[in-house]
Amino acid sequence: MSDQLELRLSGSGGQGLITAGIILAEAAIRDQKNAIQTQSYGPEARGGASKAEVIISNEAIDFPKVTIPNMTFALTQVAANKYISDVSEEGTVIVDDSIELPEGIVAKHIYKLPIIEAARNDVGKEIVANIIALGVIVGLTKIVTEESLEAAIMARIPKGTETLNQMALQKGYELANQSK
Amino acid sequence: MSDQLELRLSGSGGQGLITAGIILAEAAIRDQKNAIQTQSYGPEARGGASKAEVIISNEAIDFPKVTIPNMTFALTQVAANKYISDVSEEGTVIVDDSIELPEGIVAKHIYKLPIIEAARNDVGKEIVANIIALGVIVGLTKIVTEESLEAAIMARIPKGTETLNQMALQKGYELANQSK
Amino acid sequence: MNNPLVENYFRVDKLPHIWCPGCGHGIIMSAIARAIEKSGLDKDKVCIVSGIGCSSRAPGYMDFNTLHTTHGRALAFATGVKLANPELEVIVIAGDGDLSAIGGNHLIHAARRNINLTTICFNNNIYGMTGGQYSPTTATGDKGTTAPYGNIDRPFDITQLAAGAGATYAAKATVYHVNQLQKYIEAAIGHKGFSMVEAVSVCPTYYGRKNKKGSAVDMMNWLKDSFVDMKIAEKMPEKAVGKFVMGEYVNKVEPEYTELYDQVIERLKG
Amino acid sequence: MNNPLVENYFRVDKLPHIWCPGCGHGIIMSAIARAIEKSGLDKDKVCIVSGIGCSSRAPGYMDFNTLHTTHGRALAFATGVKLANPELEVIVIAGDGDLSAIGGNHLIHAARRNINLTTICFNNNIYGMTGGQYSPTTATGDKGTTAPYGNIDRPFDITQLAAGAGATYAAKATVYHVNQLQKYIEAAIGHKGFSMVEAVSVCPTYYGRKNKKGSAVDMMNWLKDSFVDMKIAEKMPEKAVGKFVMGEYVNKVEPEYTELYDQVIERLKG
Amino acid sequence: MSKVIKFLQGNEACVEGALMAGMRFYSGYPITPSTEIAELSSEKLPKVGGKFIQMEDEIAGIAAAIGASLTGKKAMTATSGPGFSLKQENIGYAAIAEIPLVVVNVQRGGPSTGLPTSPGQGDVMQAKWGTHGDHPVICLTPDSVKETFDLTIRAFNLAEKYRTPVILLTDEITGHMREKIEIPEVSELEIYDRVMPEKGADYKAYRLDEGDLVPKMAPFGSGFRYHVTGLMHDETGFPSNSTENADVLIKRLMGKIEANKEDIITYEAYETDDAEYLILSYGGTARTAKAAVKKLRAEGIKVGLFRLITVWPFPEEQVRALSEQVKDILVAELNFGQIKLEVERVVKGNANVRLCGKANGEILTPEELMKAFKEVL
Amino acid sequence: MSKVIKFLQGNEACVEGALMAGMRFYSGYPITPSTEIAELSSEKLPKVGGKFIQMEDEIAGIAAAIGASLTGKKAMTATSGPGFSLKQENIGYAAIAEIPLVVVNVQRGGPSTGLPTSPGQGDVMQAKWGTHGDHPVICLTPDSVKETFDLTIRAFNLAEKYRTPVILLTDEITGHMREKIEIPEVSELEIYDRVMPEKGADYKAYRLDEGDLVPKMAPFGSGFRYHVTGLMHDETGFPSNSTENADVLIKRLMGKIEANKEDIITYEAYETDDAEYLILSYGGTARTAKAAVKKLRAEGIKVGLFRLITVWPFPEEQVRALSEQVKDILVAELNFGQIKLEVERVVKGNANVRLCGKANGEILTPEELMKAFKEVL
Amino acid sequence: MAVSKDDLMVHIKEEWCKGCGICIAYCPKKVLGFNEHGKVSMLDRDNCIKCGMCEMRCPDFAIFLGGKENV
Amino acid sequence: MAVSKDDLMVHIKEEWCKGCGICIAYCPKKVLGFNEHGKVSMLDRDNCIKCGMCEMRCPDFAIFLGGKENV
Ligand SMILES: Cc1ncc(C[n+]2csc(CCOP(=O)(O)OP(=O)(O)O)c2C)c(N)n1
Ligand SMILES: Cc1ncc(C[n+]2csc(CCOP(=O)(O)OP(=O)(O)O)c2C)c(N)n1
Ligand code: SF4
Ligand code: SF4
Ligand code: SF4
Ligand code: SF4
Ligand code: SF4
Ligand code: SF4
Ligand SMILES: [Mg+2]
Ligand SMILES: [Mg+2]
Repeated sequence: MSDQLELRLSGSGGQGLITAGIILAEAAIRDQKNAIQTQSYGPEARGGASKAEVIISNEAIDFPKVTIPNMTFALTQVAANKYISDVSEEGTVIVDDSIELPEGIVAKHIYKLPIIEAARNDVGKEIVANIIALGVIVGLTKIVTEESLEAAIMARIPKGTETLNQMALQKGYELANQSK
Repeated sequence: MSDQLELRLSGSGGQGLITAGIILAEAAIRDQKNAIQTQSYGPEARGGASKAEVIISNEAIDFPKVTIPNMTFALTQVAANKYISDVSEEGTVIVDDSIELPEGIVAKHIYKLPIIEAARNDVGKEIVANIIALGVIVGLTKIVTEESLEAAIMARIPKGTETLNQMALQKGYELANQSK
Repeated sequence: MNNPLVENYFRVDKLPHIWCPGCGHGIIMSAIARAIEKSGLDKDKVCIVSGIGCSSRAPGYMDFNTLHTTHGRALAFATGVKLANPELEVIVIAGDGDLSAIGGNHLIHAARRNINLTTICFNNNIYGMTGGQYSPTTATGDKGTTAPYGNIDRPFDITQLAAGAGATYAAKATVYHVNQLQKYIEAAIGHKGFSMVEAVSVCPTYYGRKNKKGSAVDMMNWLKDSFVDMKIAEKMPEKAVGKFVMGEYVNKVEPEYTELYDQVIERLKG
Repeated sequence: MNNPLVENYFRVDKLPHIWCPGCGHGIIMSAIARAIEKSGLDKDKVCIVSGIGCSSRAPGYMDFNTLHTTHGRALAFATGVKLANPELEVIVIAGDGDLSAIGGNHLIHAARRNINLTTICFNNNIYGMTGGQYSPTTATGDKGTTAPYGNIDRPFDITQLAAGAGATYAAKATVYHVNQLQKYIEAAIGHKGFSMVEAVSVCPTYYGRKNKKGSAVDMMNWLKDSFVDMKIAEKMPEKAVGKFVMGEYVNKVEPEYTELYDQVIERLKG
Repeated sequence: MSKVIKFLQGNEACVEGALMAGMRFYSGYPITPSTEIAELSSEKLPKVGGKFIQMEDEIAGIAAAIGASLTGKKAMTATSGPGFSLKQENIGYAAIAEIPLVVVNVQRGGPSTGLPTSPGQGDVMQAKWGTHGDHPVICLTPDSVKETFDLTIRAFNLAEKYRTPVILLTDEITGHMREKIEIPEVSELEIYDRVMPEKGADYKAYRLDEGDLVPKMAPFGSGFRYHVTGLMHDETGFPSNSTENADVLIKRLMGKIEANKEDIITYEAYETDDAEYLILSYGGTARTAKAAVKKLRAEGIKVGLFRLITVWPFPEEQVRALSEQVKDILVAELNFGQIKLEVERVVKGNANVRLCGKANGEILTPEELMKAFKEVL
Repeated sequence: MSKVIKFLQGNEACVEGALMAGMRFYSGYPITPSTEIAELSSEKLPKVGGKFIQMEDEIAGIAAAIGASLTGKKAMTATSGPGFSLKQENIGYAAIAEIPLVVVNVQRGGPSTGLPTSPGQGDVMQAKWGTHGDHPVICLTPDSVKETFDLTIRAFNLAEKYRTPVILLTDEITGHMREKIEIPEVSELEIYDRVMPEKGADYKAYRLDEGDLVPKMAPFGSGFRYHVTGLMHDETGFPSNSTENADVLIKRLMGKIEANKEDIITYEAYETDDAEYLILSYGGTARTAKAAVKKLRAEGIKVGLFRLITVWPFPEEQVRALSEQVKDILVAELNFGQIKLEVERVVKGNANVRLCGKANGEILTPEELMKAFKEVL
Repeated sequence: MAVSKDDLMVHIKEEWCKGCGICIAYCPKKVLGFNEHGKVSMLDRDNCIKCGMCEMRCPDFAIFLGGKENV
Repeated sequence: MAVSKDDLMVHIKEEWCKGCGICIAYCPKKVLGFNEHGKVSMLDRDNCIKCGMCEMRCPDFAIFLGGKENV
């Protein structure tokens, strides 16, 4: 993976993937990198699949949108069908293991990981799937330091949910390590 | 007088000078001439002095406004102070005889005629001063034919006022003839 | 299979609609369709006009002559449609923002003219489409994304406002009280002159979340408990204390605008 | 010499004003000045805002902070002035067209917010400035240059409209009943919250001529005969038959917008 | 069939023309100096079974006219600067939804309330750019009462032919002055009526059938139930977020004007054949220019007049061609230099472009123009 | 005094900048994609004793802001295309009455409701010409979150300095994307505060005192009672029908911008020194352009980027100078060619001017731009 | 500073009078009339009761009650 | 053409159901419930009184009373 990460996170409306994108970008900034985060608005935002994109780079980022992502991530089938296929051939695809991969995906790495299940069963709250996702992504790419990621998470989450999110993050790292 | 008449009629709001301008222009059109009529709108229209301008010509009239009138006409002092002075040196000034001419007016002909008085006393209605004015102007300039003028007047005035306006018109011709 | 109502009056290929789960707007749209069916109108002669907003998406789903205009202007467009062709039954669909914020002037003037338009206000007390800003019907103290410390505006009672401006038919019901709602819409369609039905809706996504009102069902329960029928309120005022009153606020006959205009035309012919 | 009132409250170099002989607007302007005098306001702290129209020329003559805005928008500008500096006593002058046609929306929203503005509507039932088109207050059947066959619109009762939209003070009087007019304006200035006084005016030039209403005096006589005081109308309804009612339609106290906003600011400090 | 000769104001001629063109609906809000258009429409429309309505403001004025047009009626609204600004949002609506409509702007002195009873030509760029987003524009401007009559008819024809709002820009002078005008018989006029789909046709509201310039337009109520929106839409008329559809639509909207420029553009080239200098003008000001050109010609100066009749689309090729012939182009307009900018653009440096303009409520006189002209000699 | 680093949306940065510039009043009406500006203002203003009000529509939104500005408060309103169209009449009012004001337009796809959640740059000509009549215009456009912050401050400064509405044009991309931004201390910033007359001064609201760029502006309530109008007025502020006064006023209004172009105009010239080709762009699209220029340079092509930061007044001299140096100018913008027209105008045929534009809701990619660029090679 | 009616009298500012006749019509004592220029004039000062209604209804500030000394 | 209740039954269009639970909450007979996908399902057809309230209140046209033969 080049040191420029072009990541697309996707899922359904309420799964917190935009927040995840922001946290990742903020972690990158804590690491003195550049980062930019965009998302698609539009009527789809209501109900259907939603996506957030993050670019992290050591250089100045001119063009702000991800065109050929080197990493795509999906938490739902609908999102996977729509948003993961255009990953670069050298890139990585990560999906929840409930998802059937659309046909014809070419990518260097493809991971199917039990993210939602882990959120539900291991951590106990489906809502933290996005934080598990961050653990997975950073565990696999080391695109940001663990300290920065943790600090960025702690700065964004509601008071009182620190332990929960810590657990989720660790779970994400775990899933990443297991699949390396 | 060249055969292009550039006339400015002025007076106070209700004196019907705009109607007079229109009638004169319509008479010219009956004579197969060209004519154009303009007036100044603006807050002055309410209360203060008002003016109507008419250009009558055998040629096409390009520029629609009177710049240096070859005839100016005023029924009130206020109007006279404002609107008659820029008459051309070769031109004609006609004012009601109640008016004191502003200083420094240079014009070939200057007529002070008892128009309002004639309207009030001879015809019996001050409101027809504008028709007397038309008689005076046409009587002096022959810019339109008497037939056309009469027809144009008849086409514009309220039904039932024909005789009154006839009288006024004749009075105007009379005043013109007397002052030639 | 589909509901025959849907087959008859909707553009089935555009469904399911885009509204959020539990959004009250769907309930109102369905009540309108049933009211049109009951009124026995010819589809080709019905024109549905809306502005912009979540509510204003409705015409796109409905199989009539449909006109999605600019924000707030539905009634002004509709006035042109109706006056130009009084044969058309013109129904206007508008959100509370669309109708009473940016479109407030057109509402009071259409009402004043008593032009034969039927307006259904989808009142969810919020700007849904733009993400939850307070609207002219948001209750004082409630929150919106632009009222983070609680709204200090006083809300309009849209039905009152329309009545005050001259609507000859004005009624209010909620998406919980859907039978009445449909009945009023039917009456409004049948009414000659300007009519408005305020359909109190729910927006669980923005209004609900911002104001911790719970699920769509919780919000419907709140409607159930907070509104009382005008007739009951009149007979037993004690039952109406602290509640909103629904019912027919006005229902009267006065000369209708397009008819008066036609009379002018007739007179000029004669 | 001049009237001391004129010396104190007017821009004498701008007088005499441009209004037509017998135009009622001058009577209203003078009543406003007297009401301001009675209220003992500091001239530097009074801001008079108008839109566009014959009526809207008034601020140009009056020696305060004066703001002549765009047609219909006076209340919207005034809302900004008042909220930005609640110390200012903001008085809005607007014609019937300015306030209830193009400006109708701002009227109902200012009233709804109960923001402490005092609005004086110069209602001559016509668009004077543009030469006599019918306005939203022109009586049905009356003529205007755009209603050559008689107006088919129904008129607004502007006082009712403001009251219906939430004005906490709304009163009506005529230029004939100038004592009451002045009293209501004084009360409106003193009132905290949105207040409106509808000053029924006369436009002999356009409304009068078009509708053969005679001279300014004839029109004043008509006002005298056609309006009855609310108190009399209540006591002796038979005297009010076929007449317009003038008086204080609403006068109540409710929380005022700029004060509520200041409370929010205070709360956030604490 | 003798011709009727009348002595009319420009505003009156506009209404006469509109009625002959088939106007059956007028909605608007009064404003000086356009008000006579509303007044005369209110008087004449009901006599021919048409409808007039005075709306609560200019926004409602254009909105109602669009609504009426959708029912198959030819519709018009008229205003002046402040009202024209207010109408902008819905002009864009009519453009994207392809609703035929005539919008008259009798220009006065701007900006804002400006000089309400004085002439100006300060809205000519606004006529092209006033609403947000790219959109098709047709804008015509007459120089006389007679041409006001003619161009009003043409405005209706173009509106119907290209399914688009057409802006007729006049000004206080042209609107209020009275001139002789010969009113032709309707039968002598070319009147373009809206192309409607055949009954029972498989109708898509925004689909081009073969040979169509624009999609056929079914009146509401005629049995074709379709959807109209100001959102980007596909050929069925329904909103679409697809960038491909948006591309097709916006290109078609812009393209229908671009491709038919020859049909739309009219102008007057007066004494330009041998011209070494050019005065370019339009609207009422072009009369000053013509007077000046005549006087300058009389002095032996080879100057010609190019008068825009269609302002938008701009007669780009024609002006460029002339710019290769002349040394200097003096643009005469009642503003601070608006069309001057467009002329500068199209001449690509071929000729010197100068302005004789003012924006103080007065019209240009031939003398002023001649003086400005002579500065280059 | 360590700097605060934040990760903000463009719309958020706008509010942060506004507050630092001294904004104390916001009035507006929500519209995608500008709404966050209102939302954040509603949250932050009361915390600093400022006022936020959601008005009944966009017209009222700008009207209230003008009213507030007259009391001495720095005021802002934000919107997008449809609302920008509605605000036009009162933008002209602020221009003629010389009321400092910042109007933000976060552009989306037009015309009309268009593509409400997609970016566009179709309002850039409207920013200059949207209101009727000649009027002064300042318009700035940022290409990043940080520059949104900076230009919002600059917009307030210019508004106050030149007593005029300043338009900040951003777009859906810049408004909604999040980037790193270093928030400086207020003390590091240049903040321009309104010049007020001295107490007791012999004050005429529209008289230029010696050394003034613009007339001093007394807040309503400060003891200077004067008159403000949208009519043409004389130096006392009172309406005047005199053509001389109108002339003086309109020339001063236009002139204060023209004469201070150097102060107002900013731009970025990137790799232009040895450039044989130029890409000209602005706003979010300029980032695409910069990426393309970098790639093209990497291929050895001598291409530079001229990025407009001030759109209006247009950096005419700068672009013309470059046009003498390069063979070809490719204008990259998210519309059908708006600034392209202005470039054509100013280069006077010196260079070939081409467009790489689209108006379908997508942004331009570096690849598309490179492809378009290479057509000229 | 209350002013006694005795110190007051009706003043006319003829230049500003537009001759609408309103003050004349509603003067309770009918002491006002037109002069030959169509402007208001005081016909019977003695019977004027200084009620101020003329001032209140004059649209043009052309008639008012003012201090005697200022005449 | 009046249809007898006997010929009617509740139909569910599962693809359109968004699982809001409104029909379930207000079914007077409480015969409706969620299925494992969070969509509505008929739990107790026999006790359904065919009152149609589910249809009237469903925002999504996902549940309605229709003719039996069409199932
Ligand atoms: C002129 C204009 N201003 C603002 C908007 C943005 N906008 C679209 S819908 C809307 C309000 C929607 O609220 P409402 O009318 O109550 O409908 P809801 O979405 O709640 O059903 C707004 C502010 C717009 N499209 N056009
Ligand atoms: C946007 C706009 N539309 C229309 C006008 C024209 N106009 C000026 S004043 C006016 C109406 C005046 O009527 P009203 O408000 O009743 O005041 P009046 O003159 O009767 O006192 C109109 C239509 C304008 N100046 N601006
Ligand atoms: S946002 Fe609210 S109003 Fe809009 S569809 Fe969702 S629930 Fe309904
Ligand atoms: S036109 Fe009417 S309202 Fe205007 S000044 Fe004259 S009388 Fe008054
Ligand atoms: S003060 Fe009274 S009595 Fe005297 S003139 Fe005036 S109105 Fe008549
Ligand atoms: S009311 Fe005033 S203007 Fe009218 S006649 Fe009397 S003094 Fe003159
Ligand atoms: S028809 Fe009535 S009883 Fe049967 S499921 Fe629906 S709501 Fe329940
Ligand atoms: S009401 Fe409709 S959408 Fe909601 S659960 Fe029932 S069937 Fe599903
Ligand atoms: Mg709503
Ligand atoms: Mg009026």
